[in-house]
Amino acid sequence: MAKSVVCIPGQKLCRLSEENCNGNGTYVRNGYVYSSLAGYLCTQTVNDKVLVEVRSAKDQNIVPSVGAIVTAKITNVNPRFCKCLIQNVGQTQLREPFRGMIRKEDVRATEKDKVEMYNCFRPGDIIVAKVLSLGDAHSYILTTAENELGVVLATSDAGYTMVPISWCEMQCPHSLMKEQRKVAKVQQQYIEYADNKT
Amino acid sequence: MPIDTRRITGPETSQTPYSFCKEPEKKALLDENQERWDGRSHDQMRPTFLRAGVISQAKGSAYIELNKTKVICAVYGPREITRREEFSMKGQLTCEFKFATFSCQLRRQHQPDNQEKDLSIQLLEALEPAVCLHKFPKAQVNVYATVLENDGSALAAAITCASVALAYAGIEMYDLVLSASLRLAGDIVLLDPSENEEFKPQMDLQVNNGSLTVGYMPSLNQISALTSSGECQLDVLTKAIKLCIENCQKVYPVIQHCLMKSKNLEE
Amino acid sequence: MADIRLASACVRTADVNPNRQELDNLVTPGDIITSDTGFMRGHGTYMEDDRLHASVAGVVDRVNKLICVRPLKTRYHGEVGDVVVGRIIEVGQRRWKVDTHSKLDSILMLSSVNLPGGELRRRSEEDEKMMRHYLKEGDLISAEVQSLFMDGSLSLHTRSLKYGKLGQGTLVTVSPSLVKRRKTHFHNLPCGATIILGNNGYIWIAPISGEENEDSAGGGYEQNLEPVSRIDREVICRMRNCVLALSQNKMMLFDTSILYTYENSLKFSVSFSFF
Amino acid sequence: MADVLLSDAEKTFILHGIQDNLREDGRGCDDYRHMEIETDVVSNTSGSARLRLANTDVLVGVKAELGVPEPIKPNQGRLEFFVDCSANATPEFEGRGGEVLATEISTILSRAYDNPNALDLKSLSVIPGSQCWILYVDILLLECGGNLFDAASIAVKAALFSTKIPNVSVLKGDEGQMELEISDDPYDVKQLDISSCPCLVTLSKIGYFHVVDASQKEEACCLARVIMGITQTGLVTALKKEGSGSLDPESVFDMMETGKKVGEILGKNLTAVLKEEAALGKKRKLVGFLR
Repeated sequence: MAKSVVCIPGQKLCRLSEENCNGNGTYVRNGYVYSSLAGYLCTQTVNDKVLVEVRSAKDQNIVPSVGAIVTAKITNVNPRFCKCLIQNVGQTQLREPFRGMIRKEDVRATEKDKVEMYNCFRPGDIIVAKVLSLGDAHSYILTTAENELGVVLATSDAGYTMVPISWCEMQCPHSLMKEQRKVAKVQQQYIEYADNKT
Repeated sequence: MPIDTRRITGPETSQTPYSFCKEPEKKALLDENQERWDGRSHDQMRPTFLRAGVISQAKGSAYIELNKTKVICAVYGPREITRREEFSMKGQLTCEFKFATFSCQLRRQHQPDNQEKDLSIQLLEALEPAVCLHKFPKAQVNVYATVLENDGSALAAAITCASVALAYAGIEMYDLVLSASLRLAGDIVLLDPSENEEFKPQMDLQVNNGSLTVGYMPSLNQISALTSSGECQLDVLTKAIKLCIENCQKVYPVIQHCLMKSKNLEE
Repeated sequence: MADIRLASACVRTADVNPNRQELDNLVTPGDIITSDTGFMRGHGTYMEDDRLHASVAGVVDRVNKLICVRPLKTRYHGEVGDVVVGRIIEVGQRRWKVDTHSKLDSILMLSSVNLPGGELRRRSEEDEKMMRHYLKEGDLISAEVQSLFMDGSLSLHTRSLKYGKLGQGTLVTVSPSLVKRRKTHFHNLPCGATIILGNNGYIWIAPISGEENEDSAGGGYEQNLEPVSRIDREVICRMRNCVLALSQNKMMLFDTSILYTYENSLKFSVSFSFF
Repeated sequence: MADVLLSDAEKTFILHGIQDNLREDGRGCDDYRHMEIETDVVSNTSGSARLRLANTDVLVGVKAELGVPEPIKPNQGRLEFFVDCSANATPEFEGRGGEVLATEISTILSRAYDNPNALDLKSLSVIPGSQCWILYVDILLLECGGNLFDAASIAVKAALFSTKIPNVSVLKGDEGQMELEISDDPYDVKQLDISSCPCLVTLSKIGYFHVVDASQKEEACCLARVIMGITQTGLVTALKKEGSGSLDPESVFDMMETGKKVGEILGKNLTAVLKEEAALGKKRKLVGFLR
């Protein structure tokens, strides 16, 4: 990172005007942009406007937010929903997991009423999902109702990592047993991540 | 620290030898030349040492030293709220203020006593207005402040220290919270009182005898903590609050500098 | 500014209450109401050894052959068609939980409310996600009891333009037995305030809204947060205190009684408070 | 605390009302709700008082017991405050539910009384260094209708006013040890001088203005408040900011000014009423808990 200005919370950065807008790590009060983080000042031009941001050098204090792509591990499956632990938000690994939940109707986009939870997820699976809402006091509500979302990593009964063979099936490379899953059409960025993890 | 109720805490009736002193040593507030015992002028703070990032496991931490008053502070989170609470779009901040058992002249108990509970609430209420709680819905941030050695003005030190630790942890905040305390005794105003200068209720009868601690957000110009004890006239107290604010503004650049330096060191 | 009195110097409400004739048919639990077997057992009574006993403390009510005991102080017993005022306490899946001062929380289904953009519309998933946007925890609504569930909890609906989210105003809580059942529970009183006398004892007093723009884009969910004028506010304050005064003296609440009290209170200053 | 839920529109209504200096129940910003007070309501105590502030109901009992003085204050008696949030007030207080609130009230009360002028503690000393009177001030919250701090402090002051401590004579025993003889004559008692006991005044900041004696609904709209201990002569014996919000220095000074003004009047009115009650003597009609 280039040598840049260090800011601390409460520091006045600039006047909010037509030419600029404020991004992460800042807040606006009385027409001025202030820093809300201890970190480095970053400016970049987006849509002809100068985006003022403050970035922390440390891993960020991310909590799952609506619309974020998260990586989670299934812990519990029952006919109506399954529970999971959110391990990552985007690329950032969380220090401590958050509880999440996928309801039966949020598993896939079509033929929602034919969904059998146990044929979509099993405990131990690693999934990629999107945060639908903040849910109740207990857990976030997630969805996998997109092609790119679903199971990315699953272990067969024989104990081997399975390979996807269709959007709803995975196969164990040793026993050649097929198991049903809601498989994600994995994008490159997530594969890289999964490799790091195992 | 979790409270262990099964812990055996020595005999209940043990007493400190100081209470058996024939005549408790009564030191006057000021020496014969109306100077403070440690040689400071009346409106002079003790030299302050502050460093952020002293506990590697914590998300953020800070250590402050005002001569013999030493406070260490750690910040954890944001993490999931484990206790069952009602749904809230706001995050939660928790604070624990603890005197180490050996930090004061009299030994303190492991379990938080009323004073510590009160100070915990005051620390929380001082920091809460500064933290952007809406940035981490459903999650909590825990702040633990431990006084290692108490030589007066421990709450003020803890507030400053905790706000630096929060900022260092990368928790979004509207502003830093700085704190100052002072002692009023008649016409005398002593800034940043040490243990023997602090207000103790059994002292001689006079008006305007008390102490005051103010938590202040310099950039927002807001008071986030205010606490006084003892008996004072209103205008004296008003003046004292202004003095505390002035002092917070005076320290602000120093704290700012310290935080910037520790941020740079991280690279 | 700070009015302190001795408890012994204060007039007790019991001393001035002239309404004592009802004491004759006051019963306590276990009292025998009648040993005549010709009567039917209603609410608040039970049959034992061919005799009708009271199961609650209250006033005996007889309608033809039916004997009921009307409790003095009670939670609200819902009846279909009642107008109630309630407070949203939880947003759930396709339903809101509403506090209506009844024994169990009442339910307002997403399908039982008017949504923006016309009355007849399928409830989409989008609406489900927007539920907290329409009504969130703490919001007040006026509604009608649609039906009773098996366990006695109420199902409400707001499928008429007169029901829905309430705006600025003040809520007063009284015993449900003090609200007289009438044809209408919505009143625009001539003194300059709207009052909703919920059958459940929740009474809503609000300024009279200027124009009825209910069918605007907000669909009744957008609220007018403009300051209420001081004159309106005084009327609301006074009416609130009148309702409380009536309730403290156990007088029935309906538009006329409130209006009479209001008119009689005009000779006092408004800043007299019970609660 | 027993919090109430309010909708945004209700909050706005309350907020604008305060701007107009006309609150929901018709009060102005500096007005207290009506208070009813009665002392000597519990016979087993040395002094007691019950205060109703609208629907806030507080009962205070003071028990005087002989004990050992604290080593650092050998020639003084002491006051101990204890607050009990009864589950009668709200089921939320059940078990340990009211503990935080109870600690808060007792801490601020002991702080307000924690100065040498509030109460003459030296007069509570019996034998310096070994025996003194300890006044256990127990505060029972029977009903919560907002503004518990002020209500508790007023009731405490009234209860201390009615406290009667039996006179004690110290006799030299046979072997040089001290013996205490406690008078059992109900009129051979000493009373406390409460003229400089503080009352708490809570100022709640709502919008750009502040109010005294906030009702429960108003408390729900308030993010920051200042609690002050004020004596009849206008001295500040305790000051504390409370709540999750912060305050502008200027508004803090405004609030303190109002607090002082209101607190002085409150203290004077209370003393006047208590003297009136004491003057009634035996003619006093006991009301107790029937109302």
